[in-house]
Amino acid sequence: MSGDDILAILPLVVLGAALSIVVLGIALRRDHRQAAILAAVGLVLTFASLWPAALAAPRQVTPLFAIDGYALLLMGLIIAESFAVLLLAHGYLQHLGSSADEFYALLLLTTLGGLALIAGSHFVSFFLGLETLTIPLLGLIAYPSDPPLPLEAAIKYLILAAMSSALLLFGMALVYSRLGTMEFARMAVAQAGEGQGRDLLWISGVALIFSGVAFKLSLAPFHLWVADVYEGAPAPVTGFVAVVSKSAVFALLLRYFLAAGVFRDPTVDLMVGVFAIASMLAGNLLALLQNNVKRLLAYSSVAHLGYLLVAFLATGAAAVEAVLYYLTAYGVTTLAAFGVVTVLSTGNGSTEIVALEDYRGLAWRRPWLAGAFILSLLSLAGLPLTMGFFAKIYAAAAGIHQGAWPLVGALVVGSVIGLFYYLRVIVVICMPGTAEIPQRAEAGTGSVLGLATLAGLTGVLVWLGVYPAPAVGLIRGAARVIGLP
Amino acid sequence: MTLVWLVLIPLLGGCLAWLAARRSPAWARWISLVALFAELALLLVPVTGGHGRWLAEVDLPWAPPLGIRFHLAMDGLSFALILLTAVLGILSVLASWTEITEKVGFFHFNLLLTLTGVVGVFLALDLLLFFFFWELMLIPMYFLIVVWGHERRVYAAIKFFLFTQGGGLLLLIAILTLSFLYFRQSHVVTFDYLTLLKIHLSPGTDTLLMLGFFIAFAVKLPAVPFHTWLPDAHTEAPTAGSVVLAGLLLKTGAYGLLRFVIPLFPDASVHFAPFAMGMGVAGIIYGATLAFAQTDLKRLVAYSSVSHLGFVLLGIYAWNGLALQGVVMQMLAHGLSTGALFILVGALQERLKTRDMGKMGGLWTSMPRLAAIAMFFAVASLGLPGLGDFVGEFLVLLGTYRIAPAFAAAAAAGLVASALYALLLIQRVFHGPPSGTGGAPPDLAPRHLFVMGIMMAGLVWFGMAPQPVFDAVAPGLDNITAFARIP
Amino acid sequence: MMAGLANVFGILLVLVITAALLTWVERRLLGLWQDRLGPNRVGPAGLLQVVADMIKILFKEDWVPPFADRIGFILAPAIVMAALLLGFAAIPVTPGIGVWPVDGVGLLFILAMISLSVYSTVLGGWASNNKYAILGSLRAVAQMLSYEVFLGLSLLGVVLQARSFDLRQIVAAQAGMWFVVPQFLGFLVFMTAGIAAIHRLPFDLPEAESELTAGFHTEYSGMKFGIFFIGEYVGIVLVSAMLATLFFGGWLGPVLPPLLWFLIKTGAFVAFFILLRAALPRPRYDQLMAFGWKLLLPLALLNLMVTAAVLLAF
Amino acid sequence: MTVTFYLAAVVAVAATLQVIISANAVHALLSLIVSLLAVAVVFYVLGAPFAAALEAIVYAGAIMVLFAFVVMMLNLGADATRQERGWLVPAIWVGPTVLSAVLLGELVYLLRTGSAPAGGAVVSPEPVGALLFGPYVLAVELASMLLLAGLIAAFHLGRSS
Repeated sequence: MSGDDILAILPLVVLGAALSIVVLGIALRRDHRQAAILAAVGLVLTFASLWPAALAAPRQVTPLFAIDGYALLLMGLIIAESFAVLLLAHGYLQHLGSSADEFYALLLLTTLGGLALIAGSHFVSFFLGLETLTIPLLGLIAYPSDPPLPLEAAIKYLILAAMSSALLLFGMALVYSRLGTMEFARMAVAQAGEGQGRDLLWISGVALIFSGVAFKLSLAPFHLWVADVYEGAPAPVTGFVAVVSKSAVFALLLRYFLAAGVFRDPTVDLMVGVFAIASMLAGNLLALLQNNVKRLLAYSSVAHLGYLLVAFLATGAAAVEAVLYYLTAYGVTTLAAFGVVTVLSTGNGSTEIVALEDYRGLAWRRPWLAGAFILSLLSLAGLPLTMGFFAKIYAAAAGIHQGAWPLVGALVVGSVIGLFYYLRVIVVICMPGTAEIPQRAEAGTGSVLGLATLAGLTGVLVWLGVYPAPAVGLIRGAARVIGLP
Repeated sequence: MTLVWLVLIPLLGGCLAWLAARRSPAWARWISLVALFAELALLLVPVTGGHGRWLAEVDLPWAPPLGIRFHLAMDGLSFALILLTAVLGILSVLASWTEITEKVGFFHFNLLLTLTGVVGVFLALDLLLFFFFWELMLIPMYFLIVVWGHERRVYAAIKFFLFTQGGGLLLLIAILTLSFLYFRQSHVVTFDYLTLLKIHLSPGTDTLLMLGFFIAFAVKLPAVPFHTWLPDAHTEAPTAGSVVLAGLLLKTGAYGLLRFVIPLFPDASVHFAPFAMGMGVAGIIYGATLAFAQTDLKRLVAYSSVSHLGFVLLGIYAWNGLALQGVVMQMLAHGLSTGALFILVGALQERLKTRDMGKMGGLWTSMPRLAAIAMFFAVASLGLPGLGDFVGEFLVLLGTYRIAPAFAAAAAAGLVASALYALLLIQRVFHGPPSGTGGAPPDLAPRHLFVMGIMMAGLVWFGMAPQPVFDAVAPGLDNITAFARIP
Repeated sequence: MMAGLANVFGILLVLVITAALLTWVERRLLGLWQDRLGPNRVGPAGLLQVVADMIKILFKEDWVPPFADRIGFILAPAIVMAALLLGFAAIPVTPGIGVWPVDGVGLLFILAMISLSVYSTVLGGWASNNKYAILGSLRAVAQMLSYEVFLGLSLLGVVLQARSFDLRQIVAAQAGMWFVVPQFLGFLVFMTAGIAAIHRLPFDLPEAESELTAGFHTEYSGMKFGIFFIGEYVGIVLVSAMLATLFFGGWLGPVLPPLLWFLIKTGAFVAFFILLRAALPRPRYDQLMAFGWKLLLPLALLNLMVTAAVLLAF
Repeated sequence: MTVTFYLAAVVAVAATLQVIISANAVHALLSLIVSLLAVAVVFYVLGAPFAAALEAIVYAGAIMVLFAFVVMMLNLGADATRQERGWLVPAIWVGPTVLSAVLLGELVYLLRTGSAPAGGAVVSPEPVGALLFGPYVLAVELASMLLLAGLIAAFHLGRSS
């Protein structure tokens, strides 16, 4: 490990150090505010450390981590997203009653796992990063343990996470047995020849790995956990599960597919395509049936990951660009949506405002909140003035570039179905409220920090939706320096 | 930069109106009115900055890495349609002056945002920018229907949105594919209309892409199999919403066909023309027939729109100078006459609390002014010579007759049917014994009279001296026909 | 082949007989220290007492309580015997005597066997379906898991110095100096943890008669109990042998033959353990845990750190 | 050695099967321990005695003991056994079994055509350590973070309930 190596992995180091400080702080004094401030400062410093790291990039640090523009950009993204979750959660936790300071330690740990995943270029970092991402999430999901719902959600998540880990490990073992290496780059070398090492064993391995990851990404048909977990987890954590964990896992999946040369195989492409279509259709159709906002968003996220897979399949720099933009847009949008749920539920004790009926007439009681929610829903639907618009263009363009017409068709059909339920929510928000229901939704006052975060997220949502050039420029730059074979 | 302001004024006006409504609803009304007058004024000052075919043009980078540019340009066609937009915008603000009493600020915000989208659609020359504005119109329109609409507004709004958005996604796919094909030919990522005109497409692809565009526009127009959202949306929307829908949103479909479908895919369009014209004729007859069968006033007017827009479709695909001039005239005149009818129906509904013709009758005595004006617009709509609609429909028929006499003949039959429903409307609502709806509702207020006066003047002008309009539009149409490379 | 078999059976035989004899030795020694006689009637100096006990135990009815879990109940004593005897396989008695070096990880093998032996306690207690028994089992689990940690950790200093997990190499590395000198801390920790791991007095909380009426083996009788009983002595011998091998140079020594040196060292530790039983009271359960986690673990870590630092420095 | 390998492998598979179909939780656990020990033997035969020893010490000797501890604390009686037995209806196990069988068949087929598992060079603990704290030191650090995460999560959940 040379100095440059340390410099390159500085974000990981800084976050690890921040984490230790938070834990030590908790050990010395149990104080919610102190832990929150320490964690926030830690995240800011980690974000700042991306610049020094960029000086050393692109660089392979041990066989485990590849620090390049792609990794740094995504790291920045998920650090920012974690920061937003932290701010949103702060107010939410204050009203929760039970001790809240471990939350921040767990949040930083999950983020660390995410960073490791994003930079991972080796099966070992793949697996360890994934687990470091998952385990603290369990704690976060079950955080308010007095009502049974979070605990149930956490147990479901635990069991499925274990299942997916098993699939993943078995898949890795098969691939390793075929190629004799666990480094992505060397796998590509081992397969350099035409059809070299691409036998049934290898395909089984890749399929198992992909299935394991599909659990985490809640791709259909591995999406069964998603609604329950989303519903059970506290709202800011749900945002985190939906955004940070999925972004990081997706980032790694893309790197694996690109760097290890998994693309360019018709069987694999077919498999991913089938997953994509299934997710788009299943997610959207199931979302139609929901009367709970969190469950609805859960199924909509299934569909969105299907769209992401369409972008994913574009291969090469185009895929990187499309995926990065989509992840950014999806992240900002989803966080804004869950931010609204969080703000509404803040100060409401342990019951959250999630029933669709609670939102009736929100536009007239809390116009700004409703505006933010409507904008985020429009963004999820991919309508203009929001980031989702360009994200959908990217996904569709990626599908067209590879001439995958079934995928494009599913994207269109899915989007139209999607519109229907997003509009349903919007309609409810815009309806005049009845007398008795508003009382519950009125209770959520939100914290100043939460509201400010929400405002910031919505601002970004609109700004990059109207003028996407800065984000696109940044992403294009990152995609160029990914340093792939 | 004038063009940028054309887009920005309604947008800023809308935001301002929304914010100002906190103080007093009147502020919102006045601000939107002022904004739209400013828009009108901006149009009427001589536009400069254009070169070549365009009256004005602005071309700024928007999302450079994606090849999307903020490219706006105005020719005679756009000019005429934006003028219509501004006028109808003013009229709808006036029409909803007393009708809308709740959430006034948000209403005007949505109204002006819709107009922003419409203006943008008429100006955009970058395909993705066009799509952006195309989608932008929908959301506020959706809100207009869903918040201030009538009984079945949710159903109508969602239906409207799904239909148009479904078409919109096809459009998006087609645009992206087109750009991608161009990229394969020239290795340039662009969505620029003028550049994409140069693309060479194989016949099969050609037709598929054309269909993608066509369906999106045909839904909006609406051409017959795709029209089912329209009666619902028009019926349930508030008056201003109906006016904007019928007067402007439908025109964007026609504009899209004129501007994009035929120039971009001339060969496919030639092959497709008979089908499209068939759809047009079907729309004319079908719309007229159904209008005849309605008891709901607003539905009647809505179906009459289907019928009138059939002429537009017919004329566009006839694709000769005469027919196209007729199309433009029809679009303008229909905007005024149908808009006026919707305002009148709105006024009636405001007074009688019903749109059911069965419950009306004999209103001539209680509301002579309203009745007289309604009579005027009804006959305008049935195509009385001397008024704008007649010019438009007649020119379309003449133009079509040159190409396809059979279609022209069938369309003319539809024209007869339109006389039936228009007169039926007058007869049922205003003649006959008064039905006891209790009390004598007040007649039209001066504000309404002013609005109606403007529209009547416009229609008479279009009918009596259409030549200035043709002169203004002609270069734009030449423009399009030149692009289209069709003999 | 024959030599190998002789090795195996020889060691097994000696070990089991020794373990059996130890019952006598213990009672005699306890008697000595407690100023009484101990068993002295059967045979010369009571030596045949062992035989008498065995006859009694063997002829008792082989009884499985009807409420017990049959499989677990029978398996439990077998496990402890098998695990500890297997552990002995890796002990190098002399350069020529010894069963199996386990590919250079003999030390780990023994540790593994010791840690597996916990199942006998756990299973025995659970299968008995008796509240005292299960309490004993719970104690056993917590105690053995805790102490296993430092049991391994305390040996890492030795491993670092010898640069091997192979017991023969560890013995060879002590040619110059016994490891008890540089690794005195490790020795102390290991010895304590070793006693706890085979739950020998004073750390016999899983089977504390006074509190739990014999704990996990309350329901056992006859030969099954006998195996538990003998198993404990095998454990003592094993830990003593490990102590001798790891810290006191195993078979190394002047003048006397290696075998004798080994036996002397091991025997001394066995006697020491018996002395501990006679001398020390049983601690309270929480004291036991606190002592382990708060004192022994830091000590073991400190030992490891210092050893590593010294080795790196020189 | 090959014989030992296959023997251990068969034991591992059979024991794991027993884990799944055994209705009594403790019996299932015992089978799991057997399975882990068999895997340790497999490791040993393949030339990884260090991994084998760790498998026995850490998994069989420590983690499974904790499992046993918890299961014993719960003290599941005959009721639980009956309940579990109710879960094992064919509708539950046929699907996964078929899938696993397919995978197994595929593997066997491929391994027959490909290279057979052979005992490579014996890997002693030293190179393992050198690798772990050389190129893979970051993995070790990450694993420590993972453990910390488990610790904090368990602490929080355990305390509040």
